[in-house]
Amino acid sequence: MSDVLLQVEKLSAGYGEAVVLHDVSLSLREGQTLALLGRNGTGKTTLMNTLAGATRQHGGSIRLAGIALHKLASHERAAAGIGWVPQERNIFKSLTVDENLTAVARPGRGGSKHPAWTPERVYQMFPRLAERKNNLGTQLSGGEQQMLAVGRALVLNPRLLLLDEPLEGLAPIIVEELLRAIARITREEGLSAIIVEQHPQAILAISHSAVVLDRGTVVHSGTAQDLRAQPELLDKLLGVAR
Amino acid sequence: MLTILFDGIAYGMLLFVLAVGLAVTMGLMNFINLAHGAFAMVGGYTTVLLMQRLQVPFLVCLPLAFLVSGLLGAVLERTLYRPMYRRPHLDQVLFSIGLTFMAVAAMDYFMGSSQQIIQLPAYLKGRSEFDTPLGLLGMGHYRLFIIAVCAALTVALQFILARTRFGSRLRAAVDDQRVAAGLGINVNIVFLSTFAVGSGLAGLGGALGTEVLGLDPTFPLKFMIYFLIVVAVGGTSSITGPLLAALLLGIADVAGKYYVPKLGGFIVYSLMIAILIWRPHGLFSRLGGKS
Amino acid sequence: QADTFKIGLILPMTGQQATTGRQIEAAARLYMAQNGTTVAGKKIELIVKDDTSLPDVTKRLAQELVVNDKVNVLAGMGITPSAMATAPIATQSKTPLVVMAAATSSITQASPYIVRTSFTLPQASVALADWVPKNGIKKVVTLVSDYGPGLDAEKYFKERFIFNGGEVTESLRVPLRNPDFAPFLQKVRDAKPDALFVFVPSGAGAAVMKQFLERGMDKAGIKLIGTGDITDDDQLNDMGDGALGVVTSHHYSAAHPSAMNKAFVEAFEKANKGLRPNFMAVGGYDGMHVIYDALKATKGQGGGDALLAAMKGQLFESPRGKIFIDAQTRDIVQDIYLRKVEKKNGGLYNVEFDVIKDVKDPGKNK
Amino acid sequence: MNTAATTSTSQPVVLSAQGLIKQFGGITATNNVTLHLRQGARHALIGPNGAGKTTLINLLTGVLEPTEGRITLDGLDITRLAPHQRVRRGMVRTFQINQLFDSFTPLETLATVVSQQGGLGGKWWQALGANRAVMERCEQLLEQFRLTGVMHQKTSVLAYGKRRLLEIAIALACEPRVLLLDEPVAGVPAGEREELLQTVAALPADVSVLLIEHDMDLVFSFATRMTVLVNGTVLTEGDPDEIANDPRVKAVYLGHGEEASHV
Amino acid sequence: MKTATQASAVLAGARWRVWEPLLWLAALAAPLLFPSHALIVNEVAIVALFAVSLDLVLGYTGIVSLGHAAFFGMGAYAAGLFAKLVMPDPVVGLLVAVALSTALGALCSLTIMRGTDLTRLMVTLGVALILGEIANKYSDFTGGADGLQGVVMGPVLGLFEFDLYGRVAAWYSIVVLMVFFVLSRRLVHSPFGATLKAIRDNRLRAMAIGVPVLSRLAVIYTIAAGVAGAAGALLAQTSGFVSLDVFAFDRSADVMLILVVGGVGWLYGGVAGAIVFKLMQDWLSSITPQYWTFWLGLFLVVLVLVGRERLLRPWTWFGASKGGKA
Ligand SMILES: Nc1ncnc2c1ncn2[C@@H]1O[C@H](COP(=O)(O)OP(=O)(O)OP(=O)(O)O)[C@@H](O)[C@H]1O
Ligand SMILES: Nc1ncnc2c1ncn2[C@@H]1O[C@H](COP(=O)(O)OP(=O)(O)OP(=O)(O)O)[C@@H](O)[C@H]1O
Ligand SMILES: [Mg+2]
Ligand SMILES: [Mg+2]
Repeated sequence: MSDVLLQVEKLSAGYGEAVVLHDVSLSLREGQTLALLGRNGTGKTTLMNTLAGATRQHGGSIRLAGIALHKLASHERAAAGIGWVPQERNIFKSLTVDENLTAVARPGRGGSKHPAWTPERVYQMFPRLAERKNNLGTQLSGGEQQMLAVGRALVLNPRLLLLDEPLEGLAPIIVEELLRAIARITREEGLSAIIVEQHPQAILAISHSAVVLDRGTVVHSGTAQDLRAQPELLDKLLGVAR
Repeated sequence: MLTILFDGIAYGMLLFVLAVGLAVTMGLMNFINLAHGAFAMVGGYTTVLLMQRLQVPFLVCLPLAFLVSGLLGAVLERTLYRPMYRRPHLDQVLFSIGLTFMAVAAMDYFMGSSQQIIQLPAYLKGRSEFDTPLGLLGMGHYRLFIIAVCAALTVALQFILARTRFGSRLRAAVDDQRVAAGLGINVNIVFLSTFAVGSGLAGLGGALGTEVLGLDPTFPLKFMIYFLIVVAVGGTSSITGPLLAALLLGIADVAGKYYVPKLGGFIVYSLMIAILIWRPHGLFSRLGGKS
Repeated sequence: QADTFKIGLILPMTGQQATTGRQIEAAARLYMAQNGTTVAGKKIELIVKDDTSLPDVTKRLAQELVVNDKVNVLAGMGITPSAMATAPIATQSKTPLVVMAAATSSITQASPYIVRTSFTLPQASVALADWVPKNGIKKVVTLVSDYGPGLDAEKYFKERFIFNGGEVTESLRVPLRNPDFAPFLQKVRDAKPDALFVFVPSGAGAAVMKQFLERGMDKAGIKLIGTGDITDDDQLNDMGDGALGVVTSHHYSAAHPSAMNKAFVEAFEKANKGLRPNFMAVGGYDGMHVIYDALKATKGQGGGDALLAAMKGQLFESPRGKIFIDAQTRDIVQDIYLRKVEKKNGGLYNVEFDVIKDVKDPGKNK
Repeated sequence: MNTAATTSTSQPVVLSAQGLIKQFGGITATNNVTLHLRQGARHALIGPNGAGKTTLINLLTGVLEPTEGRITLDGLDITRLAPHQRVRRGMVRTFQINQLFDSFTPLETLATVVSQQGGLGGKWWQALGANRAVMERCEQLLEQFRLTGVMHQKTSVLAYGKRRLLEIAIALACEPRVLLLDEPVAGVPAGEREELLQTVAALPADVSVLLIEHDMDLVFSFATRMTVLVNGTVLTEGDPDEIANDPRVKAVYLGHGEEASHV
Repeated sequence: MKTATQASAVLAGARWRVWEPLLWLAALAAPLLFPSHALIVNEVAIVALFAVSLDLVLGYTGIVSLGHAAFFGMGAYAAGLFAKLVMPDPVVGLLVAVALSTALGALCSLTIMRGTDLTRLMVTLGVALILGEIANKYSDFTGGADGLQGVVMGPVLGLFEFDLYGRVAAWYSIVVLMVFFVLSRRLVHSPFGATLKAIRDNRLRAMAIGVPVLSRLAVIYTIAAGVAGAAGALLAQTSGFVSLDVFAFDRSADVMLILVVGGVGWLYGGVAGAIVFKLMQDWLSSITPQYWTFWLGLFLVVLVLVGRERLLRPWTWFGASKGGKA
């Protein structure tokens, strides 16, 4: 039933002259979640940024539902269906919470059975943000910024969510809720997601597949269940302690 | 004295039209463009040339002045200004002052250093007087015209910035270009159009101001202080701030010179300092934001 | 080296006073073109410097011209402070300094080596103060720029006008850099005098004129009078018909009806893309004349003192009429004309209709 | 890991907030908070996002001025004291978001801090590096935080982890008696978190520490006392066991506990 | 132990490099080597001192000031009036001028405590303009718009008379520049100076390590005012003349340009900027007295576009320009 949504082939990218990613390939089906794991500095963020068009791409291809994403400028990728939550959140600091959402919002895509994501829907999901609607970006607590970053990606009504450490700085109970919400959105609304996390167990539980990066290359790729069932393998891939 | 109030308002509004473009580039784009006056000068000279050489009617010259300056702004934005956005403010100052110097000398070379004078059409020249309960109100038609243009502009700008998403998209792009682009905002277009409109407004201001303020190649340097005052006092985060600041300064300047002519420039500067010490972020800045 | 004669011409060539510099430089070059560059066996060399109207720069340039270029004569001086700052250099180095523009009365007292070929504001304003009461104007408000020349104009006009039985109801001073004259003019309007006497630096004159008209002051029966700065020949044409009928007093008009002036204006316009010479130009032109004559008189032999001596007392025909360098004050003595703006050959001109002969600088009588 | 002296209620109160209220426009970020930090405490402050934890620290350190309430340090009222004067009295903090001197190297940064701390900050006639004691202290700090290798690099180009370490090193260089840590390990790789907190735990026993953190593994291994803040008010205070089992805390903050230790 | 000594060696940026004394010797020799250019040397030295003063507040502390001419002008008028009314000795006059402008700086430092860059820019500008107006109004005392005349200076130290060639003037200014430069140099390399830079980089953090931010700002602003006053005094004394333009906006703006051209946050930046800017201005305006501003403007634009460092290293112009953007 579900088609391949994202097809990444032999992707290499980096910053300036430095190449960080080498020949990365992966694919993701519609309505599924991919856990992107790896030690520190292995290129997870770089991969996410590359999908969003914020790095310098040296080779390879990215296709989203048949569209050659790698040929599009950064701002055109959002229209093509990418919703990005950058690692440092990057809330627009001179906009209010509401403006942060409305400035980037896009109408939902036609044909979807589910209600489109609007600022109102985001406020329902994070009531905290509704209370802080008129605060400027800088006047939010760390966790509130994280919620806003997620909400801001959702109102783009993307087909693919890129979540870069979305749980950092969130209270445990919100972490739980957010994970549940992501699982629900992908399951019910056919959204796909790539999630980067420091705590693999938390996201493997809600993911379908998993990719592990090391030094900019894919060193493991399989189903999330398999990986979750093999703690020793996980340890080996991710090294230290976990 | 109503006439004085009227003159002050007209003068303030003229300052506003001249400075509002700067409020846009400086406040919204966070770019210190001291060459703003140069665009105003281009607008002024466009009008002078069109009227003197081609006998174009004044009212037609105004939009043309806007277009010429705006176009020039767009071209310069693409070619020179763009790499400057990410530079430190001091580099921006140096760069834009350099451009101003060049513009001043170039204008001098092509147009000569003397004051340019335009002849307004007859219907803008006169003056109407009314007897009101509060005394005689004399309104110069041209000043009335300035007020009308300025009011229309304010409404239009306010609409664009508040009612459309353009304002917030622009600020988003300024805050973080990379992420704004990643979230679907076409940063280049946003900057280009903003800069062009800012320059165009300067050009319009220059065209309107030629009659009242005079026009010679030193215009950009002579009036730089006034632009800065309006923007600093008004704050840079809205359109109404600079408008009110310009009105306040215009009225204070005119009334001060009328009632206490001996104090000359004191009034404006002291008022400015007092306001800035009292409200360091400008009179009407957005609340909060400690920086 | 020995057979060149150097003239160091320091002028504001950029900035707000740039027109002054341009007119004078053009006039000086015209004079040289007309009269040859070799005088008394010496080749004349003109060194032009831009002081951007900063007196300390003027002074440094003068000093450099004297010690490095070994100029024989210093000349130029766009504004009063520049002349004042340079005066000690002239004295110290015994170099004659020919002031071609700056018009505050006291300048010639700052150094015994200063000779002036422009004019002084007291000259122009006193002449006007003599004419005005005879023509039905009894109540006057004065409006001047708040700096040396302006204060001179105000003082001497007022004194003489009151002496002649007139009444000055108010004296307004506007800041030198003043973009909008509205409040001052409104004050004048409310005072309802017979006439408004104005002195502002040329350039600002047009603005005053326009706002004067815009305010309907002519219709309210107020006449505009002033020194010639407000109807500067340089800009008169652009001021439009509103300027018609304005009466001013000055020492020079491009429309001065003399053969010499016609030739001067024609040659000047030809050499400068149609630019009309104004009173600054004539100051530069005559300044060169004074220098040339002094050089001839000393046969190219004398130093600064000899040149100075030869400058004193010169009497010659200038485009403005006969002029005379008073040997005692080293200041210019000249005819002051009363002029009215009129249309002539399709352009606006200050047409002279009365003259007061041989006006000495009244500032020196004290 | 509870090597630090266990603080009992018998220890004197060093820092206390009494009835602190902070309003931003219509929002009450801190609502009548009373909190006592005892000498040698290892005290954790937890609570949902936007509960007002950071705001509380900003109030205590003087970055923000309270709308109402009193703050005392060693019994002295410091409510209106300027931030730098509180630092002089030994109250030091770290920031949730790094606040560093970007044009300095780590060495310069620490030398500046140590000199200022040593009362040399107003001296203008001797060079920054001239004081021997200062330099030795810097060297010691650099080694302790493993920054020796990058001590001559400009701070702005350091990797995030190093910047975070420097942030904490600065606080320790101030020789705190009271240390306020705002999510010190945020952004630090999971494996290095504990190590970092150990440096803090190893501070002299009479130094009091207030820690804000969302990583419950760390909080429970570090704290001997905890305060829970919700919507700007104190929900409860107690020792870790009490807090962990408090149903109200579970409901508003900890959740179902699975996440509290997702190892 | 070893790292400590090594580290202190690095931090002793205060130590004089070999080229520095040579540079100053060259400066002192300049009036002799180029006797015909002593006057411009004098002017460069004065402007350099002014720029060094601005660097203390702008470069080292991050206070944007567009009104630095206030103190320059104060020093100039103080020195001018002192020579005219009290005594003609230059050194005493210089000290008096420094004292008065320092006092003015202390007073004005109250206005710069609050606000953003833009507001500070305007407040400082306003102060300078108001002082200019005051000097204009009290024209009986200051000579008003005609300038202060009759300033006759005595010989420096009772020995060296100011000459027409400007040699004594140049030496006098260079020596004063040197004295203030050395003092400023000490200051910026000291712990005090480090806390200033800390404030510039991150005010919040500076407070959080115990730096009394406001008093530091006030102190350095006051010191800088004194140094600017010294520069103004030099101008008044070596030119024997003061006019209102010492307070003008253009003067504040020029010194800012000069400093930025040379590079902020580096004391030699002010000196280098003064040399480059003044010589270039002098050279260009002697070639084309009418249009030199165009070329100067072009220079500034190119300087910024190409970059200060790269402009000085032409060999990097080609090749490396690719891979710039990320
Ligand atoms: N802007 C940049 N310029 C140059 N190199 C960079 C930049 N950002 C990251 N790198 C380098 O790229 C490599 C990969 O970094 P990346 O941020 O993608 O890692 P990560 O897996 O996301 O790590 P983390 O878990 O810490 O977030 C690192 O070696 C890093 O130093
Ligand atoms: N300057 C401000 N203006 C208005 N509201 C503010 C301001 N600063 C903070 N707030 C609000 O006050 C509340 C408390 O914020 P605070 O940063 O203290 O939360 P926190 O407990 O630290 O949360 P987190 O765990 O997410 O960091 C938040 O809801 C925030 O939106
Ligand atoms: Mg990452
Ligand atoms: Mg927080």
